[in-house]
Amino acid sequence: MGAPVTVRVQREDFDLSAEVSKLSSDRPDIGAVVTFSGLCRDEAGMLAALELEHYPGMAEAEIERICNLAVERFGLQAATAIHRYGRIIPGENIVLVVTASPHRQAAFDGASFIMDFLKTSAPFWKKEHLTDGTAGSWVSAKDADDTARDRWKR
Amino acid sequence: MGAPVTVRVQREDFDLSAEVSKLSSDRPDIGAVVTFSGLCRDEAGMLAALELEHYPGMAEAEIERICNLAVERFGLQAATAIHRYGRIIPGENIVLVVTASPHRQAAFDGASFIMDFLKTSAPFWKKEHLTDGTAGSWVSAKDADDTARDRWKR
Amino acid sequence: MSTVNLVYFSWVRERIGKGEETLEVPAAVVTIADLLAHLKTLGEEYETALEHQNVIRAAINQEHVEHGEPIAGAREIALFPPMTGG
Amino acid sequence: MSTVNLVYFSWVRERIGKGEETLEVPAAVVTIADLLAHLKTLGEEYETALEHQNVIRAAINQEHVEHGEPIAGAREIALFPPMTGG
Repeated sequence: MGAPVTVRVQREDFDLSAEVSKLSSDRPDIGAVVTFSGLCRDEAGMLAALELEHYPGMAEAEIERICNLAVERFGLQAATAIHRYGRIIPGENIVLVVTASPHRQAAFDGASFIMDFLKTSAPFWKKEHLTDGTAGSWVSAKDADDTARDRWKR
Repeated sequence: MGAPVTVRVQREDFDLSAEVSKLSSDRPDIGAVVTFSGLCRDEAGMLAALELEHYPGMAEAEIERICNLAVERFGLQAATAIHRYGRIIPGENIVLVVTASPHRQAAFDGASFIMDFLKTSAPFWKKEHLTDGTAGSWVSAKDADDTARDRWKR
Repeated sequence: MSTVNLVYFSWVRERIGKGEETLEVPAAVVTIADLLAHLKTLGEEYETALEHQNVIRAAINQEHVEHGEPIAGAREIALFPPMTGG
Repeated sequence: MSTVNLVYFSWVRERIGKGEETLEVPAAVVTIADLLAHLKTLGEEYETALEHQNVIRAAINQEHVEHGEPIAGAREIALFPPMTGG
């Protein structure tokens, strides 16, 4: 049996402690748990909200594929990834990644790997709504995200 | 004013969500929060408990120094580190590190840096109590931890 | 002619003006690249949406594919801009 | 002679058999290395505790120092094994 991988794509928020507990309780072989929470920034007060569009079905499948790659590559004991969609306001959570392993480096690398691939491969798109009332525009993909992903090539 | 650094050395457990909330609420400029939780492993059922000894005063000062180094080096918006002492049983938390930054890489690097230096510089010592009733022995420092720390040299 | 089920996301969806459609395409349309070229003949909205053809990403049956990928047998073909989640 | 306040941790504490003490040391004891050499003359428990002198870590006034550090003016000197927290 492989390590347990949990993936959810949902409109509602998530609870960090609850997700960590689900993944690590009754697992006294786990020594390290890393979480990454991605939050909506207010861009110095200019951003009213992000609208997150996703490709239902493929979003879940793609994140699960990425988590399984991370589990195998870093020997993770468990991995959870939750991505929200819909309207998200500054300060709110967008994405959560949780990884568990016996030692810290694998947990750090696993979470970082999942985020780098999720950014560039999971079918989500962000549209900005600005505080001046305009619809703003679709967020552009960043070269820096491709670079971050490519450092995992081997 | 520098970024807020919170350090606590305590006997009692901590709550992950509460610590993340304290650090990130009302801070809509934060885009990424990374947490690291170090847990007591049961060593395949051989370990009954760890006893954590520390150097009061120096432990807090040393962790605070490390957190401030990380804040400055990675441009963190906030950092929290909590280390427990006393008797800790398998599955329980030992240490928590939380870092916040506008972008994910700094938050990952900051948390990893703090853990690598905390392991090798913060005055804590672990003694093992085994399930067969023997007191076990003091955990030896690992070369791998020195190596992990030294990769941050520049 | 063959039938393809298309789905669009983000500004590709907005510019084409719909989220999905089923189209008949000529037998000469073999790959994703052929499909993009064909769609651009269908009207200004497609031309605008697919203008910078090399930035358009494609998925067949919910898996990422390159533009050279054959579309034969695809249940669902998705076209969208580079992703910006996370 | 001068007075030093010493604190011990982990197996250094266990082997010496106490967590802290105040000692008078000869004026010739200038550095941490001198102090360690002097302590080893005080009895078998010190000899055992400090046998592998190069693995012993020291702190003066709660800050890490090397063995060459002078101890003059130290309010508190701590001796302990390599740390294993986290």
